[in-house]
Amino acid sequence: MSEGQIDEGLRSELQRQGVWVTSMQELYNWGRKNSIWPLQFGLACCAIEMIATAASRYDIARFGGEVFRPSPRQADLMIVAGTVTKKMAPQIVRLYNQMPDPKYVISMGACAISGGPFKQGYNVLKGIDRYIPVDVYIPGCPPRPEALLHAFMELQRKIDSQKLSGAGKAEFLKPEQPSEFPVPAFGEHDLQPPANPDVYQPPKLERV
Amino acid sequence: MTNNGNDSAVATSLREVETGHRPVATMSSRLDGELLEVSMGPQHPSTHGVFRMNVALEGEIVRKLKPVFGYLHRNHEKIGENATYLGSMPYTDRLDYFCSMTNNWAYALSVEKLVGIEVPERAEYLRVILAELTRLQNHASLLGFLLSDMGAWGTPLMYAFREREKILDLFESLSGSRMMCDYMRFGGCRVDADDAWLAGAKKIVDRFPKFLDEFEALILQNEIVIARTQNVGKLSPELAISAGITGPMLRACGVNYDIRKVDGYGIYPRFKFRIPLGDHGDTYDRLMMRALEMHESIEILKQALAQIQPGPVMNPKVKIRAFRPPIGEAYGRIEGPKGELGFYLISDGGPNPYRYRVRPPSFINLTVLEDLCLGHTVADVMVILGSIDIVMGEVDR
Amino acid sequence: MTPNPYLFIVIFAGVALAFPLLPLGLAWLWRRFFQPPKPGAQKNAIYECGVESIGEAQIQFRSQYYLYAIIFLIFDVEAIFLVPFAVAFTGLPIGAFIAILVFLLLLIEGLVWAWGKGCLNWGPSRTGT
Amino acid sequence: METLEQIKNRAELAVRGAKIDIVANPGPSQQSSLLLDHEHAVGVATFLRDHPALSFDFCSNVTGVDWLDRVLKKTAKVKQVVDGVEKEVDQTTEEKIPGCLEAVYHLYSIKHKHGPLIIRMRTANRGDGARLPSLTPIWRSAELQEREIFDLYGIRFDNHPDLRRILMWDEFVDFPMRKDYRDPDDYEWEPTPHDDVLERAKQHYTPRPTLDGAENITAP
Repeated sequence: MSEGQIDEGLRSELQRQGVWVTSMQELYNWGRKNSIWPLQFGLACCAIEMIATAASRYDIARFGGEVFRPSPRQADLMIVAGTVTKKMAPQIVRLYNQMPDPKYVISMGACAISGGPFKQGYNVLKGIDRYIPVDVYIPGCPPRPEALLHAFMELQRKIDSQKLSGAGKAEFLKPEQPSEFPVPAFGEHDLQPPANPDVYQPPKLERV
Repeated sequence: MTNNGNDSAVATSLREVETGHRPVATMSSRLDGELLEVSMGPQHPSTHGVFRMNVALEGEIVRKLKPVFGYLHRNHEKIGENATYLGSMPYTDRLDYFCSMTNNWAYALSVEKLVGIEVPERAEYLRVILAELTRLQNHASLLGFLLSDMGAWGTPLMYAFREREKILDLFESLSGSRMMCDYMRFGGCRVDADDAWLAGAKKIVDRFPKFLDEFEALILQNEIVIARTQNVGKLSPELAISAGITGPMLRACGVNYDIRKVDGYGIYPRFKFRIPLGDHGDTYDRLMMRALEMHESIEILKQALAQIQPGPVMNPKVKIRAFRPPIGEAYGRIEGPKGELGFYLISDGGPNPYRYRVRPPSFINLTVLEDLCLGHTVADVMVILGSIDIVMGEVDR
Repeated sequence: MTPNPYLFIVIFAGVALAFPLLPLGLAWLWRRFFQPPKPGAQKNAIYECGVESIGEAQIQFRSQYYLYAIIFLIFDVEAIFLVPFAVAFTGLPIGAFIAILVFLLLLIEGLVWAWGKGCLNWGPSRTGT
Repeated sequence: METLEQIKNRAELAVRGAKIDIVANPGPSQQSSLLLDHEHAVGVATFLRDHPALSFDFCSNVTGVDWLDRVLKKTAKVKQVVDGVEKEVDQTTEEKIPGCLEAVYHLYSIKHKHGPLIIRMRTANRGDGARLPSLTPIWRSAELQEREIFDLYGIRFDNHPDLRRILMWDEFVDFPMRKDYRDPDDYEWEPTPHDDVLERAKQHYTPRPTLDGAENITAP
């Protein structure tokens, strides 16, 4: 039983006598998980599916995520919905930097994951995880609203498992985690640098 | 914070572009004050996607407005030239991602003109039905977005998207995907619509006027809407024609030019429908154009659903595998919900087009954005942009 | 023993002070124990729709707004003067009523003049190009 | 709408010295076009717009086309004396056709509602001579589209009100829509690299270590 974990047996025993036990970390994660404020930020077709998810039929409000904040200062989830072009990449990284710290990124749609159908485009960035760390990927072009809701639940599970202290504590709480990621500059032929080395490590493959 | 001039961010600031080297402050040194330069940038709640405007404001009045494009330039034409003719069909869904059916039809029409293919009767009827359904859901969504630009955050959008979901169900049951239908082929359609689908479409079309009346009662007589849109962003017919404006925005200035009537492509001449025309060319007229065109689309749908006969859906003579058009070029165009959507193809006899060009209506309708916005307040700029109805996938291609 | 009449003011001031300070204190404790502050140049830069903000914000803006603010200030202060009158209105003789009327009419006359001069129109300035 | 020849003759009459020739369109769409020369292009365009019978007041589509340098091989039957014997020999002549950049305008008339008239202008060469007169003063709709042609093809339009890059960022130097454009080596891990992506990917993959003879075992 790692430090800070409540013994389940004891908890259910107490619950039978009407005593509820929780810990600071569970309360903190429970509060954050059920009220994620996404950044109002649509790039392309996936943004329309995101709006359809926020509309009445698929209703993201059931998961507490319907408050779309236009300004990054008040948002704590960035849904990169659509094709990330090289002209837009510096803006996305700057927005990600300007978000307050417990922040998460959902990379929605094949374009945001790896360039998708527009991979051969000269102005298309092959995936946003070249510059910023991504928490949940949703494949699909565009992914159905149910897929976005599934990603939302996946993110909530991830938030739930984040620790407040101790060795495995959450990334954003560690002092050495960089507070911001370098914004790429516009070069003559391509973005300078084409990828952020400490975020994007493609698997090493031997191939002739 | 010192003025760090033109940083690595995108367009040069307005001062260099507009006034050459004269700093703006001395230009209006009277009591009026300097111009504040604001970028209503790529990430903005109501620019319908990643569209940026460099606005020079005097207080709240717009003095200069330079649109900046290219944030969603996905190189659609370069990929089109490296892919086969049929390979580009799914890419046309992602051009104007609200109206994938009309994009498919425009591309199929221009390839059919390039090669000279006949389209069977039932396929033509299905194309008209699907195009008008697309127009309905596009105009409904536009009214919803325009209202939320005006400040009615979300509520009208919920009404509009509720109707849009019903129409998307029809598309999904027919073509397999809600938004990216990839349904039409050169010389017909991919799959036939069975009677259950047609009955479902008829039910939706019969119930649509009730929603339309409710929606119009909600917004069109609303005095806030009238106050915010009447004689805001007036466009004169001469400037509209010269600037190549097409679609509801052109007809709002009173110019009678609808490609369904002018070219008479497909089987539109068989249907009786009217073309609504505005007379002031301001934002309220553009709003009314969309509402009235929805009524006309319902008329067309009723007639088409009544007249459709069983028959083949695909022209058998068209090869799918080794499809090589003869050498030549062709420009085909249709009346999309946003304006004249055209495809210009040059073929050199090979499997993929030598030149693949999309004529994007919303990109060219933005030519007059600065002329409409000068002298208005910042809040009106958003309403004017909303009434032009742009979709960034088509603007930046 | 009836409580001292001013006791409720003390409680009121205490609560009014504690109410904002409590969350601020909690935030400070959180910052010290759990989350180290990590300011950054990009993070603290001005947010302008994802683009580095060009141009300067503190510029010489139109004089219309300054006049607007002054007029608002005048009528705000006027409201403060009306409050004691409104509270004790029933017990006052006719003279006080006349006095407050003169006070009101003077200010309304100022408002009419300002409105006539066009200080209140927020829209496009007539003098502007 | 009158036929292309009539329009050509009218235009040549109206604009002194305009050299217009017809570019035939072999395809079934029968949309042939007029090729204008640089000096008189603006004059002819103004004539097409202002003439009451034509009145092409709506310039719908403006686009660029990139024609590469082509080498045309022609084989001709030539009589040649081969070691004293008169014989028919087919001789292949190589004819180099210099490439050019082209701007194509599709004109419509909203007044008379008649169909597309296509006019084209070709640049001298694909290098620094890529200059064309801009038709924006005549049709305002050409403004953004000519900027896009400049951005993607590199045709500089003279007296265009505001010729800047429109789709790519300002610091971008080359013209991506040209046929000979090589996009940057955007190395990325591709599970199944093929043809040119494979060559470029090879520079980034570490070479395969020499195996202990296992590589020549073939499937049974």
